Amino acid sequence: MSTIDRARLLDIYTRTMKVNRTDEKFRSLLMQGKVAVMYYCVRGQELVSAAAMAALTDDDYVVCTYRGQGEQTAKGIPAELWWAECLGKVTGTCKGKGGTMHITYPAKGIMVTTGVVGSGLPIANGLAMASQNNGDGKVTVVSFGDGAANIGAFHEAMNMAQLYKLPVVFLCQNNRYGEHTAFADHTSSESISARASGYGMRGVLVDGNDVHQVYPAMQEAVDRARAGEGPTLIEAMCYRMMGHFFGADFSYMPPEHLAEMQREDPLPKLRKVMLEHQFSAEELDAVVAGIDAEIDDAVTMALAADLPGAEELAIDVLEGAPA
Amino acid sequence: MSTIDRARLLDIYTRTMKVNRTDEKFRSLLMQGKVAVMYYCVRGQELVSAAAMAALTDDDYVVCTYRGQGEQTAKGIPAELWWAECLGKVTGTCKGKGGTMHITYPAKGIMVTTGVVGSGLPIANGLAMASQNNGDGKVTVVSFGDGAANIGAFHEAMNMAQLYKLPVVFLCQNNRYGEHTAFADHTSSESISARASGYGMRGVLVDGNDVHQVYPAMQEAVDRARAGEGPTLIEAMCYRMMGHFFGADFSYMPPEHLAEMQREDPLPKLRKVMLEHQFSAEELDAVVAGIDAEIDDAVTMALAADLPGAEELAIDVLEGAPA
Amino acid sequence: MGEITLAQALNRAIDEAMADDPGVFCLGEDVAAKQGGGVFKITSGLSEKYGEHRVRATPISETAIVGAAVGAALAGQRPIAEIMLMNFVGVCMDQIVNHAAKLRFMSGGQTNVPLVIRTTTGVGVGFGGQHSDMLEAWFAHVAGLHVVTPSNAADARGLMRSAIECNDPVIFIENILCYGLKSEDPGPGYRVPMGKAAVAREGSDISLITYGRTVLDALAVAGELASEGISVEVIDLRTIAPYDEAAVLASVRKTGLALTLHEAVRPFGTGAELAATIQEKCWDYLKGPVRRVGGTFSPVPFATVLEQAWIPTKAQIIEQIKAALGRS
Amino acid sequence: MGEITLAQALNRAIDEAMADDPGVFCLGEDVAAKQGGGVFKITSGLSEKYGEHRVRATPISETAIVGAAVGAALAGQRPIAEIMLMNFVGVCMDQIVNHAAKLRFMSGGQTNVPLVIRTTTGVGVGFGGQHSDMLEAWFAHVAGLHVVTPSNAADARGLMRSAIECNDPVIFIENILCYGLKSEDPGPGYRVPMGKAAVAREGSDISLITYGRTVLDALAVAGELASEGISVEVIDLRTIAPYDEAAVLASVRKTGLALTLHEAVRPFGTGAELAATIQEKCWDYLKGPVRRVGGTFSPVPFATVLEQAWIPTKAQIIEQIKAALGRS
Ligand SMILES: Cc1ncc(C[n+]2csc(CCOP(=O)(O)OP(=O)(O)O)c2C)c(N)n1
Ligand SMILES: Cc1ncc(C[n+]2csc(CCOP(=O)(O)OP(=O)(O)O)c2C)c(N)n1
Ligand SMILES: [Mg+2]
Ligand SMILES: [Mg+2]
Repeated sequence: MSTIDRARLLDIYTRTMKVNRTDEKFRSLLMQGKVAVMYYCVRGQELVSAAAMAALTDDDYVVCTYRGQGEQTAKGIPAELWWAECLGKVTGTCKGKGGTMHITYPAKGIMVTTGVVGSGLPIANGLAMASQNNGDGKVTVVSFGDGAANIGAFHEAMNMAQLYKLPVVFLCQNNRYGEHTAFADHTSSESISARASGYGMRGVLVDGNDVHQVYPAMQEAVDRARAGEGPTLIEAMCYRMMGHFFGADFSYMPPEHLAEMQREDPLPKLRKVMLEHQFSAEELDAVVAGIDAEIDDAVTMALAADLPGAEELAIDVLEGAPA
Repeated sequence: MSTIDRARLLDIYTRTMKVNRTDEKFRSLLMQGKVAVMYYCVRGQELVSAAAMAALTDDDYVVCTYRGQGEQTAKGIPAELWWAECLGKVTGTCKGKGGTMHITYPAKGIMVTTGVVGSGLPIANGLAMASQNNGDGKVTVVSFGDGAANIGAFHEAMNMAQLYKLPVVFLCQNNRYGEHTAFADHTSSESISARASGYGMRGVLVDGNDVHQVYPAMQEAVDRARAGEGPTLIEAMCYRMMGHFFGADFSYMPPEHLAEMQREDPLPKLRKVMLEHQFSAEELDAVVAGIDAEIDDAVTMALAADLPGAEELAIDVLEGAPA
Repeated sequence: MGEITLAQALNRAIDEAMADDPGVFCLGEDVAAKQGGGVFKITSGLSEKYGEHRVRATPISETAIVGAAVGAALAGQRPIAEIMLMNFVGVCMDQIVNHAAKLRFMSGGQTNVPLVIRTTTGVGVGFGGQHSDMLEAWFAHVAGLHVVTPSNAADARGLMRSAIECNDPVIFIENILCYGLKSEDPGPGYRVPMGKAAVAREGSDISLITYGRTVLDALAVAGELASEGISVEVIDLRTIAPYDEAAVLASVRKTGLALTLHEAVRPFGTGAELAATIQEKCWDYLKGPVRRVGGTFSPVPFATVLEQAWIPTKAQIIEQIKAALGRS
Repeated sequence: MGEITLAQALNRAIDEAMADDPGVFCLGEDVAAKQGGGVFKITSGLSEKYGEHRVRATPISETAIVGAAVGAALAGQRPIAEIMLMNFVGVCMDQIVNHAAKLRFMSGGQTNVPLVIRTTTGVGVGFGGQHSDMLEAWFAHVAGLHVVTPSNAADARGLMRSAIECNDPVIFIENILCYGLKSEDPGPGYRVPMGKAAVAREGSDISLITYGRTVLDALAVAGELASEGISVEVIDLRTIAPYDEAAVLASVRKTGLALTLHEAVRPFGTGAELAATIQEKCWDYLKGPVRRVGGTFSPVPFATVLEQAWIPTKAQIIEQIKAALGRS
């Protein structure tokens, strides 16, 4: 088993819990009817995002999806900007114009959040191509789902990335479902990572609920990319413990699958690892308490913030002032 | 080495030479300026098409590309209809409206000839899906190039075909170039057939210049498809001995590659096989002479045939008479 | 028969067509029973009834979905392919435009593509920039396609049957916000012919030409203005392309004024074609220029307040009508 | 400076931009030296000069090509992506429309996409149904894009420089039949501003508004009709969207009549938007309806005789002008 130093473990734990507490908060606000927006829950996938982002610097690029809260939070978008965006406020990262499916925050490398399945992969290649052209040493990580691995964009991007040896990491969060369709009903191969060899690419399969698998795999892929050794496809197996989006039908989930995901929940597992590494329960709880306080502040600010004015419709369509 | 019975060998030889003589004739007409149309030469790939089509019945479906003369001729489109179409005559298969890149002839199962790289594969799945739904026992073969294996449609079609176990054969004619770009400069993997495993599909790599490899592989794939055992990806290695289309630049071809393709020319190889199988030179020459006579007649008829009238622009756009 | 929602109307029309013709089948993401019958439940109950071969849940592979539908249609079947949201046509326009629309012509009539592509969209759901576009103008600009959209449940039922029976490809556009609209059920076997507009409300002062969800706005506005003595004729195109030019021209020749209305962005939208044709063919009848109302020329914004500002409003429609009538 | 062809003009403009700005790079199928410098040779000589990293020959993967260009543009580079023929946008509209066009807006202005997508097309080459379409109307209907097309070599040189310097995505449409057109070389550093039309020929009786290859037809017709005493003003839009409305309206206000002309099919084409806007904004100046000439509403046929019949002819243009002037 790999060793992750304690500082890094705490870092990953903190990021993981930020993602989780943000998710819990969002669901509670939605449940109470305090907000009414599209939100794609990340319960069950927190660790994958957190450990992956922990392997990056602030300058590295990330492309994610509608289910990108994990990457966005773990990469460090300030909570108040993130919440304001999700609530459609002018103080949000995108002035309320992007919303939950289109969070962007270049200051922390969150370059694109796309709502179109698979479309992030070719764009990630482009970010990586710019880094290769520039020699700026950045690595690009693109996160996507198992369902996305069946769309053409995935294929084209994999081939091109390997051909040019781009500094990019393809992070497939295989939560075993694409919307309502189970993995075996949408994918003809046994795994997504098995496809890597068809591109001459390195493919790695990890248990996304095990920090000792996700983080080292990610770190190695990032190191290789940065060293000019080309792309890696990482498939992190995980579970989507909620419906496709908040409020969506979940009735199609087989009971065995539900039981399985409860057993494999990454959060108790991570807590166990932390305790094994001599973090005390009090320490860990304090981390969470701090996060909760931060989130509460951010939500309070976001709720109180101004809405964008109608003039925003004409701004940012093309450069320059509207006619 | 597989054994192919003499009757089948003669059949394949005849189809091969039909393809070749049609190609030679087309180039000679173009060279002399007797016709001036886009034509994608098939010199070097005749055997692949011929052997593949020999494994099908008249009712089986074929989807091919702009470089589809081989499949079209070998599947049995009557020469006079084919030539008339290529010359833009109203007596052509498509009344001159489709042309060289869009030959269709359902009577012999040529369902689509597409000019868009890779687009034939998903359509082939649909034909095969209809057969699966109907239980009509037909098999669909789709022919495409090495370059086409890098476009999204390839990937989506492969996954879907395997998922549904469709009766389809994916025939990649790997002529080592996609337009002006060499295989290694457009594909990151060592072969196209290696990608099959990423879809849980059977993948087969054959020397497209060896009848003893192409025909049995094709026959087996067709048999399996017909038996409900699902799709196969066959990669037939071959050479494109001419420019991308008639008159196109060919200067980028490395001299070693040119030498290699001369050495591997499928026609002398096939003739050798025929002679080994006790066909006499006279017999073989007589086959070719018969083909030439048929082609000459067809060309004469096509040259003399009528052009379509302008009213054709309004016909076949939608069903029914134009308003 | 009682009332049905537009969603139910679609479901019943597909159900009947599948019962009548074994060549009709559905394919798309999440459409079968195992997936809960589709994200918007339009195909709910059908795989149970007709089997998984006739209601195929697919991978997220729109090119493969439409391509497979094209191929099956070429082989004589009548596939109904679902593209979950309209923006995703961006990944499969090639199959629709270069193939489905052209194969009849390019084959000289030897083949045809009896295919329905169902898709939905809508502004006002909070889906943001990549899930809300109305792209009907793209399809209308392509020879070889029919483009239809219902504004009520009865039409949905009748148009869907006609679309499935059409021997050419039909882009069938649904609006998420309309799924719950109720009509008296026109019953099994009901058909609304392709290419025929409906006079949704008769009037004499101005022709308001629209389709889909904005028919509701048009009718509401017509009702409001009636009390001010303004008589608005509302034309529901139902088929956007090729549209019922005769019905449009007849209405405008009667009223002498026209306003086009759609949710899609105004520039280069379908309203432009209508306006251009009307002014050309009704020149001598027109009392003033044809006016157009459409969505704001920007991506659809996320924030509700912006999204609502983006949508063509009743106030805008009223303003244009009054301006046309010189009553502003 | 001597004459240059339109193809050379593009090559020189790109060459200069690459020399001036290390962030400019090209990608597309067959574009590098090893492939002979591109199928139409527009990028010929550039990889030799700037290296293969800046002139990347790609796989046949249009989604990956445009996607990579979008990503590189987000990172501050200025990619010039080539889509070999316009019909192939069918496989990558998603990247263009859902991403390139929208990312500035959806990010609230935090990012932008300074990207040029070069593509070519043209009717009259015998390429048939899947290689000849003119789809500019699709792009014009999308907020967040510029759409330009040159009708002569000098404009090609100047427009390409401006497109590369533009901080938003530009769809740069070339016409295969125009690559050989010659102009006096306007020299290095020449710019034609985006969004500005040109009066290609002054006239007083009717405004003929067009762009791209049909500017040549328009000028030829104007020349012919001059001898019959008809004075045609030819407007070359150069930028199709957002177009120079002021220039169009000024011309029509002067002449009182307008005809739009493009190769793209007429229904729901760009001419519709022009006609709709002109009749709305020049109502009091118009002596008759705005007329439109466009390609036949069918797929482009293969047979030369049909293809020529498909293309808008000079005879049709003349007929429409005379009809407008009551001289038919
Ligand atoms: C091209 C495209 N097709 C369909 C959709 C609708 N859709 C949104 S999310 C989704 C499921 C994606 O599954 P997966 O890639 O596994 O990601 P997950 O949601 O599980 O994180 C679908 C079908 C889409 N957004 N884009
Ligand atoms: C989507 C698409 N992109 C680009 C082209 C232009 N094009 C036509 S043929 C071709 C090369 C195809 O190579 P390959 O698949 O190997 O087939 P081959 O021509 O060698 O038979 C290209 C790039 C096209 N027709 N369609
Ligand atoms: Mg998933
Ligand atoms: Mg090839």
